[in-house]
Order: sequence, then C-alpha cells, then structure tokens
Amino acid sequence: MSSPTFDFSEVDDLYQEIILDHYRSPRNQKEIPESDMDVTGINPFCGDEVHMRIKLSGESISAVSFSGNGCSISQASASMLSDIIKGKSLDEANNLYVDFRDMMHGNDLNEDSMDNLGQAEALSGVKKFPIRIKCALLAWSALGDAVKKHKSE
Amino acid sequence: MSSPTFDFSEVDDLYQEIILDHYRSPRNQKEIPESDMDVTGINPFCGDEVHMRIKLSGESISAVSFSGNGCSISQASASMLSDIIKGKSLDEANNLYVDFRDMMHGNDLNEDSMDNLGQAEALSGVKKFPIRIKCALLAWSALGDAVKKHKSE
Amino acid sequence: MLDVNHIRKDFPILSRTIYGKPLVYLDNAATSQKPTSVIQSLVDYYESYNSNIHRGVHTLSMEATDRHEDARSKCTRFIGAKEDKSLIMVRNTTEAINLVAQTWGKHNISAGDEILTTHMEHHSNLVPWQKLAEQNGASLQFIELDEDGMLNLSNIDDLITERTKLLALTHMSNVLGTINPVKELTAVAHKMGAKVLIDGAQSVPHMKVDVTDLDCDFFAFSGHKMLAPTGIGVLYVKPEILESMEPFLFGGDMVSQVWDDTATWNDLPWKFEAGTPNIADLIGLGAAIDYLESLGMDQVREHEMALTGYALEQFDRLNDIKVFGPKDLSKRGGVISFHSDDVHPHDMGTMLDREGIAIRTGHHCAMPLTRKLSVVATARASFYIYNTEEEVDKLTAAIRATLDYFAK
Amino acid sequence: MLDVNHIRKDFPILSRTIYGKPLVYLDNAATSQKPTSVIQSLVDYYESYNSNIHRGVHTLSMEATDRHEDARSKCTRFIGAKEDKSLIMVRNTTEAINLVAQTWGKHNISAGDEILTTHMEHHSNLVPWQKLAEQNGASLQFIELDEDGMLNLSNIDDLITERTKLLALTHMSNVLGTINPVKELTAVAHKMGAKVLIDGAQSVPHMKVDVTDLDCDFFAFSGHKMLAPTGIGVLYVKPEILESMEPFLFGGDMVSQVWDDTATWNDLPWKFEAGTPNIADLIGLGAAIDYLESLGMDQVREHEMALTGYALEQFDRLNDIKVFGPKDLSKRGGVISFHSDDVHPHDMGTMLDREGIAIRTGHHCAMPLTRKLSVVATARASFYIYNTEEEVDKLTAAIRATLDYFAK
Ligand SMILES: Cc1ncc(COP(=O)(O)O)c(C=O)c1O
Ligand SMILES: Cc1ncc(COP(=O)(O)O)c(C=O)c1O
Repeated sequence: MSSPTFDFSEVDDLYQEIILDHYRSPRNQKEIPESDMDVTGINPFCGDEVHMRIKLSGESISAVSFSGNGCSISQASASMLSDIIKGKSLDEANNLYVDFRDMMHGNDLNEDSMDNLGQAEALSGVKKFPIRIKCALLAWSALGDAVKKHKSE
Repeated sequence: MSSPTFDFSEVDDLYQEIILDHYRSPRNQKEIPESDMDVTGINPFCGDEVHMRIKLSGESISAVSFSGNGCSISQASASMLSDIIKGKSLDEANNLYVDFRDMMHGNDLNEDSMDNLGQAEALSGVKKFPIRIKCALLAWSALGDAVKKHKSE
Repeated sequence: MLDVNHIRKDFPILSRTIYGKPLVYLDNAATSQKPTSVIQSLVDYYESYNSNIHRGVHTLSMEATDRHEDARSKCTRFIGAKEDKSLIMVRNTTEAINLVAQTWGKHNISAGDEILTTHMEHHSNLVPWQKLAEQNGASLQFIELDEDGMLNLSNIDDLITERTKLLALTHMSNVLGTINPVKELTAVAHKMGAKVLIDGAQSVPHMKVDVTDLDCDFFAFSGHKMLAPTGIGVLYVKPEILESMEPFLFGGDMVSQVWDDTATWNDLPWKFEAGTPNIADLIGLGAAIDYLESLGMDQVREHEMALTGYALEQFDRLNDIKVFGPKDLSKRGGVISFHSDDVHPHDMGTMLDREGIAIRTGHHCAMPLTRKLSVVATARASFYIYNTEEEVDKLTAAIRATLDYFAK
Repeated sequence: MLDVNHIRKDFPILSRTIYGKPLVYLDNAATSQKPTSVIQSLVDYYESYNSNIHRGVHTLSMEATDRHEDARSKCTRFIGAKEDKSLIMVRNTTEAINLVAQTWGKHNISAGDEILTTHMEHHSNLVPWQKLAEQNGASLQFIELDEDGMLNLSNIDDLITERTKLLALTHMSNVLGTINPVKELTAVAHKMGAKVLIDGAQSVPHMKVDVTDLDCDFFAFSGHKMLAPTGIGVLYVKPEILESMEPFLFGGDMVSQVWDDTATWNDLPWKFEAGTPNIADLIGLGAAIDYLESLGMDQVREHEMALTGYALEQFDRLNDIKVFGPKDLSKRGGVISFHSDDVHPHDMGTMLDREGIAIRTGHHCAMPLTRKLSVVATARASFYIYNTEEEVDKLTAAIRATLDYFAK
C-alpha cells in the first residue's frame, strides 16, 4: 500500500492549538455545589451534550462549572464559554452569545465584541465547516436560552 | 368549432348491441322474496355494485334476482349471468365463473364452455380494454365466492 | 396571462399520444403532471448529493440536509406560514389529517363533543373523524349543501356551538369545485372556541393561500397535485398548538435521548418526522413551488377561471348533460363534474380515453356527496396550468359523440 | 464475483469529487446510492405515464396502476412472501413498525404482557414498543449482548415466556453488523405463542431474505437503503394476521363504502394504504430489485463479506482503534463501527470528509446500544456493492493520518 499524502492544512483553521487544548483539558470541571441557573444543550441528531451550572451574585455570574460529552468543537467551545462568562452580568453573557452567533454566521464583529470573545475568537475558523457550526454554538445558544428563561421568571 | 370525426370502431367490440340491451333492460329485476344465497359484488375503487339473490332447490338454482348500479359492462355482465345460471347446479355455476374468468384473461375456451356461456360470450370484447375486465368480472367472481362460501357451510 | 404554449413545453408527458391521439390530460384534481424542472430536481439529487440527512458530518449529508430544509422553507413561504417548524412533512393530505386526528384529536375531543364537517368532504377528511368520534364518543355534524353545491350557512350558528371542538372542512371541493369561505368560517368557529382544520389538497395547487391570514389551526395539502412528485405532503399546525401535541410516529430522528424504557423528543418539526424522510420528493416539492411562483399563483387562478368559464359555456350547449357545482366562477375552481342519464361515467371515461382524453369517473372518494347528488358516480374534468380551450373543445366534442354513440 | 468496476459505472454519483477528491461513499447503512436504472425509472414514470392509480379508466391511470402493482409483486417475490396482499407500502421501516404497534400491538398486547427486544435495536424498533408498553401497561424485556456484540441467548428460555406476546428484533444491527439467528428465535418465540417482528432494514439490502422460510409474523424494510428512492418502505404481515388487523390510517383508497357516520374497508393490502400512494418511488423500488436480482443476492453478500474481511484486517493494523461487533464474518454484515479514545467520531468524520470519504458518526439512532458500548458515539463505515478494497485502503490510511494529526 503506497502511503498517500494528506493535506490537512484547511483543517488547521478548525483545529487550532488553543481549541484542542480546551478539548483535552476542559476548564471549570469542578462542579459547583449550589447553582442558580442550570444550562443544558443537547444536539439530538449527533448526541453532543453540554451542561453548565451557574452561580449568581445579584445579576452577575460568580461561578461556573461545566461538564459534557462530545466532539472537540462542542466541548472546547463550552469550555471557553465557561471561562469567559465568569464575572459577567447576565446581560453581558447574553451579548456574548449574540456576538458569537453573529461571528459563526459570518457577520463581521467590531473590535470590542471581538475582544470580549477572547479565546473563543479561535472558533471563527469553524465558519468554513458549516456542518460544525452547530457544535460550536451548542453551549452558547443553551446559555442564551437559559438567560432568557431566567429573566422571564 | 370544426366538427372532429370520431373513430369508435374499436369500441364496437366493447359495446355490442346485446350488451347495451342487457344494460338498458337488465333481466331478472323482480326481487325473489326468499333466497338461499345472497351474492354481493362491490368494486371499492369505482363504486360499481351488483347484488343477486339465489333460490335453490337441492343443489340447483331455481330462481335468481339481480339488482345493481354501475357501468354498462358491470351491469350487462351481471344481467347475463343471472339469465345463464338459472337451472344450473352450483357446481355448474362455479364452472361458468371459471370459464368466464379464463375467457377474460385471454385463454381460449373449448366449444362446450363457449356454448355454456351463451350470450355472455359477447363480453369477450372486453379483453381488449383491460381496465374494464374488472367490470365484466364483478358479478361472476362474487358468484364464485358465494358458491365457495355456501359449500363450506 | 399564462403563456400556455410555453408552459406545455415544460411538461414532457404532454407530447405523449394515446391510441394515436395527443394526450388531453384533464385529470388534474387526481394528480397533476410534472415539469422538467421538478423531474430534474430528483435526478440532480440522486446523481449528485443523495445522502441521509441531519445526522451526517460529511459533505453529501450536509448538502442534502440543507436542500431538504430549504425546501421546507419554500413550503412555509408558499402558504404564508411564519415558521418552518410549523410544517410537518408527511406522505399526503390523508396522512396529515390522520396525524391531527390521532394526536391533537385523540387528546382534545371527548365524549359528547362534536366535530363539524360538510357533505362535500373527500373521504380523507371524513373517515379519520368518523374513527375518532367512535373512539372518543364524540359525534359528527354536517353543514349541508345548497342546490348549487355551496355550503348552506343559514343555520351555521346552530351548527357551531360550544360542543363543537373542531371544524374540519375542505378549502375547495374535488367534485363540485366549490371554494368555501374558510376564513369567515374559521372566525366563527374560533369565536365558539373550536379549532379549524382545512383540507387544502385542491386549493394550494390552484390559488394563493395564506394560512396566517386564514388563521386556521391545521392545514393539509399534497405535493402530487401541485406539480411535485408522489409521496410528499405537508401538514401545517399553528405553533402554539404544535408545541402541545404528542408525537405521531416513534423512532429515529424524532427523539432527543433514548434509554431502555423511555425517550425524550426532538425539537419541532422533527419531533413529528420519524425515520428517514422522503428527502428527494420534498426537494422536488420545492422545485414545484419555484415553478408555480415563477408563474404567479394569481395568474394560475386567472387562467383556470377563464378556462372553466369557457368550459361551462361549452357544457351548456351539450343538452342531456348535467353539470354540478357553483355557477359563479369566483366561487369555484377548475373542476367540472358532470352526468348523463344515458351514459354511465365509466363508459364515458372509456370512450373519451379512446380519443386520448383523460378524465376521472366514479365517486371521487366522496361517496356521501355522490349520494347527495343522487347519482352513483360522476365524470370529472379538471384543469391546470397547461390546459387549453382547444382541449376543452376536444372534450365537449367527444362527449357529444359519446352521447350520440350510446343513443344509436 | 461482482464486477465492481462495471457496477460503479451505473452509479452517477460515484464520479463526484469532494474537495477535489473522488467520493468514497461508506455511509451505506444510512442510505445507499442509486443506479441509473432506478433514477431513470422515475424519469420514465413522470415523463410518460404519471397518473393517480386504482380509480381511473384512462390509459395513463391503467399503466400507472399496473406498474405500481407489478412493483409490489417484485417485492413479494424478492422477500419470499407468498401473496402480494401481504405487503403494505409505507414510507420507511419506521412507519412499518409503528403501523404494527398501533394496530396489531394496540389490540393484542395487554397489561402484564411482555415485549421482548434486544439491546442492539435501532430507535425505530424500540421507541414504538416503549410507547405501546406505556399505553397498554405492558413491559419491555431485553436480550443482552455478549462481548462480541452478539445476542446472549444463554437465558433465552427465561426471557421468552408465556407472558411474551411479541419478539421484536433486528435482522442485522446497523452499528455492530451482527446478523441475528432470527429463524431460530422465531421458532422459539412461536413455541411460546409469541409473535415475531423482524426489522429487516439492514438485511434485505445485503442478503437473500425469505420471510416464508423465517416464518416471522411481521417484517419491515426501507427502499432507500437498497438502491431505491427515498420515501418508500415495505411492511410484510402474515396473511392470517393481516386479515384480523384494524386499519392504521383512514381516508381515500382504503375504504369500500362510506356513509356519513361509518365506512367499510377495502380489500387487502389497500385497506392499509390510505390516500394517494408514493407511486413513483414504489416503481423505483421495483427497478432497484431488478438491479439487485441481476447481480444475485448471494453475490452481493459474498462481495460484502470479502470486503468486510479485508477491512477488518486493515483495521487490525491501526492500533489505537477499537472495532465493535462479531469477528466471525459469517455472523456479520458490512458495517464496521470503530472508536478511538483520542479523536471524537465527529472530528474523525470531518477529517475523513476532507479526503472525500463519507462515513457516519454519532449514536446511529441506537443510544441504548451506544451506552452499552461505553462510548458517547462511534464512527461507522458501511459497504455496498460498489465499494472496493482500494476505498478501504483510503479509509484506513485517512484514519491513520487523522490519529497522527490529533496526536501532534
Ligand atoms: C436496523 C435499522 N432499523 C430501522 C432503521 C430505520 O429505517 P428508516 O429510517 O428508513 O425508517 C434503520 C435505518 O436507519 C436501521 O438501520
Ligand atoms: C379535497 C381533497 N382532499 C384530500 C385528498 C386526498 O389527497 P391524497 O390522496 O394526496 O392524500 C384529495 C385528493 O384526492 C382531495 O381532492
């Protein structure tokens, strides 16, 4: 069998080092004992799952824990999210979700928004792999839903 | 509007005079008061119906009445059948059904069988109109079923 | 005005001959013919991106999923619905109505309740309600017809009461052509707290329909009567009702999580779409909608009104032929059922077939209506975008010749 | 031996490229590709004899009816059934199983009864029984799997008891490839008075099946996994059981006579086919059967066994990859599910897609099984008549490269 050569250069945009790092060593795994908001995202078609527990002090997020199961993109994305939202208000968290969604849908973000996304900016490479956008969004839209629900209660 | 000319010559095989006569003046319409066998044939797809009441003396058919609703072929065929089976034994009636079915399916009949079918031979023209074969068979197969049922009781 | 000559070139089957005569296809209420673009959409699918959908990470699966969901969106827009998740893909109108009966109906219609329907329904919008009424101890009520085959609404306030849980009626009759005032009736029904199901099998192919404007709760139609392939149909359900409905069929794709003894359901609309869907034919329905939209539904309706008007005039000259349905063209579609005491419809059909003219004969899956018309069966000619006045002339001439033949 | 090079020419999609690489389609257990003859059968139908069936007297309707019922007969022969009226046309395997659950099951499974199934079922052969059990107060029992992914039948006599009313199991697992001893199990179940439903979605496309020989009571399969179009599937029911079953969907075509409040049913099999059927796609299924018969199902099976054997050898050389399912080729079909601790199946799928290789990843609609395998998801390559050893080499090389990429 002649050994074929593979050109995975396009894939490098998807699997950036920082993403694989979050996948291999997800952050905030230590479950917080009491939570004010539970966030669950499931993709019924592929089985990926993310769960976040959020502790609030007032309207701001004081602690987050994250657990989940799934592909590198869904898990890295959730791990990044769990890092970013710490210390943010619920409104800010929701704005982050909106910005991130916009980025995934190919819209240009202003510099402030980009800054706020921090490491999650690395996920912009997922855009080129449309079928994986859902993976990247899983945790973020679950958070968006949870914030909406929390506010309406 | 220019008047088109129609070539209905092929259709003449289907609508022979004797068939139209049975259609317009179906035989054995007077309902017999008491019957030993009730025969019902319905074509669910087109709605044609035939009903026959049969009086037996021993194993032989002593009286028949027929009513129905449907196209010329189904009704003429049933009318003819109601004429032919009078005086026949149930076995003979069933043989008639088998012969008639064979004729409709394009099989050649021997002369005796042809003779027994009498006027119903005129229906052999239906063969060329495959979609109407069911119409011609409606009463006959209902009779076949009824004989089978009667014998098994 | 439709450019019918141009349109006819898009339909390969129209160049076919029957017994040496050009096909005159007037059986459109049963099913329509298909333009090349629809046929080609199937070929494209199978030749270049056929794949199972939703669960695949590979390119074909993504393309198929996108095109499948795009086609759903086309349906959403076409009938004026607001959200894709309101549209459930089924095999045909019949399955759509059964779905409503066996999910919403089963849980919302109870002993003593009434289901109101009409005497002009297709069996598909009658027998499921008979069954539901029997199962749940409810009863069926009927809106009667007047002489012209229109709904007799004089006693509608007696018919729609607080016992009425559902009004199930056809938008357009497949026998009489009658177009019912469904929007007005929906408003009346809603006032009494009843839900409304509209059978749109005959309306969606032939006129602009806007379910949001109609404000109906359920709306069903079939692809095959509107240029699309066989095997695909659509059920629209108002979002707030759909949210509360139990699934219909259980299995792959409609679940979220499954354990040994229990399962949770997927999001809408997939919760109602179990197993591998009819992917190609939904994409074909999308292509059919593209085609109809390129003509414009108002143009379609206008063409059919004109043709129906012309045909009714021609039929008028055929003495010995009774034509059913409304005389007012604005109240009817392009379906003309007719009857002769001298020639059974079945025989009429055979004679016309010899001339290449395809009409339908029988009870048209509406036996209670056929009985009301005091006939065993009728013959029916029904029009679509590719039919012409010349074809109507052929039809009426052939009917005339048939009447003469049987009078010989 | 199949002439695979020749076969490949019959499948237009195989000349497609993905990211510049030739398509290597290894997602056959999800759906198969279609040969030109099947695609052409649809084109022929729509271009020359498209019509609604059963109720028409015109030529097109007769032709369409004949070809539709011919295709049913082909299915009958293909699975060794005795009578056409034993075969009910549905959308897919999922609908077939739901039909059994909601008609036969609803009336024959009572409180305290048991439904026996296995831990390797597709959701479509599990969730309908969960629902039925819940509705009727019955319970589900499971046949466990052994290490190799085969049924553990050591305690089968404890599992099939007089409480067992139904054994519902798959003929071939879509995840493990396991071919179950369905004939033997049917005999055991029958001895205890239980009926048997076999999910043939993965067997009928890949091996000779004879339902009469198996003696099963219900048998379901999908056209789209066996070269046929999407949207058509088949339910076989033993004649004597079918006779006693209540209809599933109500409406046009499945009735004999209809009055305002009640109706009588049509003859079999039409009693179970409500509304306009998926005419074209059943005809397409007939063309698919013609194609498979021209190859010979024994040849198909032989080709897939050889290819699977070759693939398993190649996988063996990939350390870090766990392969599920039986090792004995005679006990498995051409489905290979595999797992790496280092690369999630989803990521594996994306990497392989870049090389033009289409595999499926996820829970394959078999979550309880996936859980038993102690993984969240697997990657699955599945073969059919057009796959080659060269493609297997491409697959294993790409897996190797992916493992290396993620280890970087
Ligand atoms: C074993 C098995 N059963 C059932 C199904 C369901 O088939 P369908 O989606 O065609 O209903 C599948 C296919 O996904 C299968 O592999
Ligand atoms: C008014 C009406 N409703 C329902 C149907 C049933 O449609 P389908 O056979 O596509 O389910 C038809 C068509 O036959 C119809 O004309």
